[in-house]
Amino acid sequence: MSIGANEEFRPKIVAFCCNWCSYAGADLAGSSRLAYPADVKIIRVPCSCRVNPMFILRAFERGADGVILCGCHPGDCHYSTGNFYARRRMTMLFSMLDYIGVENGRTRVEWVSAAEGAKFSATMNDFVAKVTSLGKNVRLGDLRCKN
Amino acid sequence: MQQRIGVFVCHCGSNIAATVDVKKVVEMLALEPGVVHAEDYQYMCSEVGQAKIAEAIKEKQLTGVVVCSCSPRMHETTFRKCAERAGLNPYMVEIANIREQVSWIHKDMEEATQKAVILGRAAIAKVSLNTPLKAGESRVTKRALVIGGGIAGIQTALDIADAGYEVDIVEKTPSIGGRMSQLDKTFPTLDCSACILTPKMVEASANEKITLYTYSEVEKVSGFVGDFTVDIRKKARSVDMSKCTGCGVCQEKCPNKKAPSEFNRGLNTRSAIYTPFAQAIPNVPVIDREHCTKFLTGKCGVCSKVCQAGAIDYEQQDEIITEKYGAIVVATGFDIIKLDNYGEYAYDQSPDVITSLELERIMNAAGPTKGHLERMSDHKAPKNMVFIQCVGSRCSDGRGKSYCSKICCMYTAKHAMLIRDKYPDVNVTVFYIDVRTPGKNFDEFYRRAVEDYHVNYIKGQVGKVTPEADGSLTVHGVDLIDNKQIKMKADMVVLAAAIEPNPDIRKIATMLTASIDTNNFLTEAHAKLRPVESPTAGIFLSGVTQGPKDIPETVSQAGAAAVKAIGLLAKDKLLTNPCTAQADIMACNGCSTCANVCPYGAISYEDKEVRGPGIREVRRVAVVNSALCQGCGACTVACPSGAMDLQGFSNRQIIAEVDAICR
Amino acid sequence: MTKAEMQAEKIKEISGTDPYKCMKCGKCSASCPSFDEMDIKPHQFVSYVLNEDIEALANSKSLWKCLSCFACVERCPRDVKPGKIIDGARQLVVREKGGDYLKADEIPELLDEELPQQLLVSAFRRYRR
Amino acid sequence: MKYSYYPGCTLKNKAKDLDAYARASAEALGFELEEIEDWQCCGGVYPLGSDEIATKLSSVRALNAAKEKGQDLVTLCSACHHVIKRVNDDMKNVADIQFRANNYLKLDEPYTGETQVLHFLEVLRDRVGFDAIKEKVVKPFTGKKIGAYYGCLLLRPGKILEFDNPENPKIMEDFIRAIGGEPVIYPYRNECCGGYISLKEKELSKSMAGKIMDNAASFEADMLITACPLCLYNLNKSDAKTKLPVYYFTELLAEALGLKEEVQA
Repeated sequence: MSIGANEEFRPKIVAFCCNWCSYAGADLAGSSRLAYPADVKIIRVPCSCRVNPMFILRAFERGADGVILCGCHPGDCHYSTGNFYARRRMTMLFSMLDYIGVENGRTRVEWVSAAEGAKFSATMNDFVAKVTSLGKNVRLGDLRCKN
Repeated sequence: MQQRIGVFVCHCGSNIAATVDVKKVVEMLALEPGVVHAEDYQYMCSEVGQAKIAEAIKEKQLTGVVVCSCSPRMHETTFRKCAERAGLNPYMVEIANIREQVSWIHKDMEEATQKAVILGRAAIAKVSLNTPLKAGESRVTKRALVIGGGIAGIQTALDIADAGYEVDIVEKTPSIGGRMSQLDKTFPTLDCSACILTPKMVEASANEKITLYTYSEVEKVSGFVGDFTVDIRKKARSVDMSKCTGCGVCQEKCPNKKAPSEFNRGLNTRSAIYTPFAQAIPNVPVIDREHCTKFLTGKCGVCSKVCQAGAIDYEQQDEIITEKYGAIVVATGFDIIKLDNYGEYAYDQSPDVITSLELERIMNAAGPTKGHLERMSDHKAPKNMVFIQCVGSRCSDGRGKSYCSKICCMYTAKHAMLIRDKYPDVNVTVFYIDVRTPGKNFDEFYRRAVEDYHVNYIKGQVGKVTPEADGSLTVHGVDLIDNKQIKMKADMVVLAAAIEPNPDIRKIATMLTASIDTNNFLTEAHAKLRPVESPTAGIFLSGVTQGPKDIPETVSQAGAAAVKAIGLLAKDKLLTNPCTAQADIMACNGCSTCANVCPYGAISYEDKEVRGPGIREVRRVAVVNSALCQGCGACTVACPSGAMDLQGFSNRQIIAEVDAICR
Repeated sequence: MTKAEMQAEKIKEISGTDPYKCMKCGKCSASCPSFDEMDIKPHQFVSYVLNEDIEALANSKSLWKCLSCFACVERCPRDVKPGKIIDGARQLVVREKGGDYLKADEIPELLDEELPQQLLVSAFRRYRR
Repeated sequence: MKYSYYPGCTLKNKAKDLDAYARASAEALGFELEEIEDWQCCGGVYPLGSDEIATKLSSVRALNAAKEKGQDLVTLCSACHHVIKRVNDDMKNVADIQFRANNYLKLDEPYTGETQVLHFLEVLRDRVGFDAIKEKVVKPFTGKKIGAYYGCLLLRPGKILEFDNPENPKIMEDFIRAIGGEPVIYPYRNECCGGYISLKEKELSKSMAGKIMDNAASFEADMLITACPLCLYNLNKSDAKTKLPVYYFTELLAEALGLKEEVQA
């Protein structure tokens, strides 16, 4: 698939949000009417540590242009330590992804608490802008999906 | 088995329908594989809406339900219960959040509708892979812990005890009583604070259901709702509580009286062995080891010599008490901010610039000046007093707090009125930005200060306070209504410093895994509908720990928190979250990686017979104790062989959601 | 966009401040050492920009009485920084042709023996394009 | 220890002594001020307009010169310090200014705020240490009541200048103690002297400086010290009821260190 010259590029973005902080932060962004682009689609997980690197690879493979993982602030994890695991795992994964050509700008970990609706919205706006500037992700596409 | 899925799209009045083409969503989702029923309705959560879901489950023999509506944090339970009543396993329901994540943040109808469809597809993909789950049960320890012994904690404990449950109060300082014990009078009725608080303190101490741990701190919390285990550190008092008679001779005779009095906000000093105030409960002193000569130099021991009861114990050690609780109430209260960032008000440069809390102590008969209004520099009576409002409140510049501290307008009116009443020759001026008086009889109270007591209210913030060579202060302010700059002489300046949550709350919130906001106030489970509960089950919020509030509000919230805790303690069993981890013993090789990351110690290993194609052996494999597992999923990612999976958020389900979104 | 609207936008842009953040507490005016010399007071700058009454602001004496001492900037609890707003208005004026507040030929009579170079340089920067 | 040094226009003319005393004191205290070659005037006031680039370039050149030498940049005049420190902050934190300034200057390596800008007083406090100065004092100002006059430019905006507590500073008081004097703390020490307004509004700045001097006098100061030639000028022109002598702080430093005659000669 190619993007026509006149067609505006809209990225596909998957956001994994932990149930306790970030998903609640997204809800607060919603009830406070703090807009962010519709390109972001949220998947609810119990904790940021539930996110298997495999899920992120899968998303890129299926055509996602950016993946963001949001969890509780360090020290505030509902399960005490989950976000620390997530942080370490993602540091490794993102550097591997960068190595194979999925730029660091397409991946992000962000801590958003349940009270930070404004931060959630600002983060998503910023992330979408960043991914949009990077354009379509072509590195990890599943060849079997191509025509 | 092929799933038979029903899709229900809610209009939420116009909340969703105004931005999302609901009919189109129904039409599109009906085409998804496995969907056998799709409809929309005005309010899915209403009785009629729920009846529609129940009817469809029965008529179409649905095996899964997707509701496209508001956030699952709002109505997931509602729809699950509805499904259960209709005979469907409640965990076969998934929610697509098309309100908070779609209609409320997007404006373009086409775009919003498209996103709603995609979120619906993801929910359908997930529900197709759901399996029926059954909640387990856990026991409830019928005892509550209250952290903090101020008016909030005392009231909560009294109410819980009144319902017949055991309750422990953990208080960091040597006495219960909190901030309220430092206040002189209370608004808007001008009751003496001690007169209404002391009886409650005595009641708490006398109540046989209540155990007080003063001079103690919560050190460690483990477990979960209904079954918390808490370590409490009882700091060494150096006084044997069982022997002390509270006679007070030790305090009188203590030769070291140079320690700043915390209770009097450092305006005077106290002895090294002390009770914070005369009505302290328990009436047992504490040796402040940082100021005690015996501890500093080894020489002294006067208190031990004069104590007839033989209660002084210099060798006493901290003690750790471990106790089990079903519910925990946080009532850690507040302090006022440090004023280091507000050098323009000269708080550090003149002893006659004081905070409102210091003024409370000065006005109090048991305070450093025995209740005489006087300047701290020369002990002269002031003629002109200036009050400055919003010092550090409503500041979004990073120097102070962005919120309104809520109580300052009223206590300043109280101070102004009391001063004008007792010292009619003192001129009182209040510089304010807004006077905020929502509350019963509050505005009337403020107006009395102006109309009956002739307090001079000037609209405009003060820029600077300058201490003059003659010992007076000059207040550089502005009158915005007269559009004039004002330079006013004052003998005393009182700052309404912003309040902030007790700084210990960060540590406590982390131990409790309770969410906290950027201002260090604890977050409610729902800002409007569940204001006294933390999102973490079994944790309740009482008083200023949740947000600024005055005494009546604190007391009512304390009661509400108590009722919520009682509701929990009254249950014999709790249903546990069935979304727990499970090991596939075919894939597990017993490597122990999962147990290492589990924060709950829920994973153990057993030798089990494993039978499969070509396999028949006894092997060490992981076993999850579903009563302990809280379903975080850390183990599922750590497992190198992919044996661990989380029910309700399985690998296949999340991948199906990813696929649906990226389709 | 009308001229006033454009100018108001320009002031916001040059000053880099957001007048909507103002809560009208007056701390700027309480802090301003030039308050009595000003016809439009520091706490009013915000309203003039929001009401797009730029003409009045540009003709105000206040433009030339502000000392850029940053007392209002330092103390503003809302990060509105009235001192930057008034400088934005001043820039708007001096950048227009003929907007110089200090003419070259009036300088000699302003000088004296001790006057530091720094003073001339600073005044040039603030008063002229 | 060598520092890059930015004297500024006034220190080459009307305030030569501010500069000369500083250099001599620096040498005695074991550090050297290496004047940046071909420095250009900082402009005297920080260009507040966020869209101004050209007026910031001279500061960037000085900052970059220090960077190339791998030295911290020391300033003495309050105005130069204020301008250069704030431009450095822009170059570090404001992407747009960073981009446009570098675009214009076409340096070998883009400048992004690497240089540390220190006021001479900060060097005395943080690098030399006031205790070390105290040891080298041979002619202490014993019994002298000295008022520090800070003015605006060194202190504000506090978040960027990070010089001292902008509302209740103490660095100059500590300096006064180091040279054996008795600091007089008076509340107007961070009020504005009138600044550049004294060119066209002489009466206004006279009265503002007058209030400052009278305030210091009411606290029984014998003299005032300052770091800024313009403050010194305005204070000397003030309409104060009690005229106090005003000195550059470096003059007192040199005198305390026993270097004054040497410098004057």
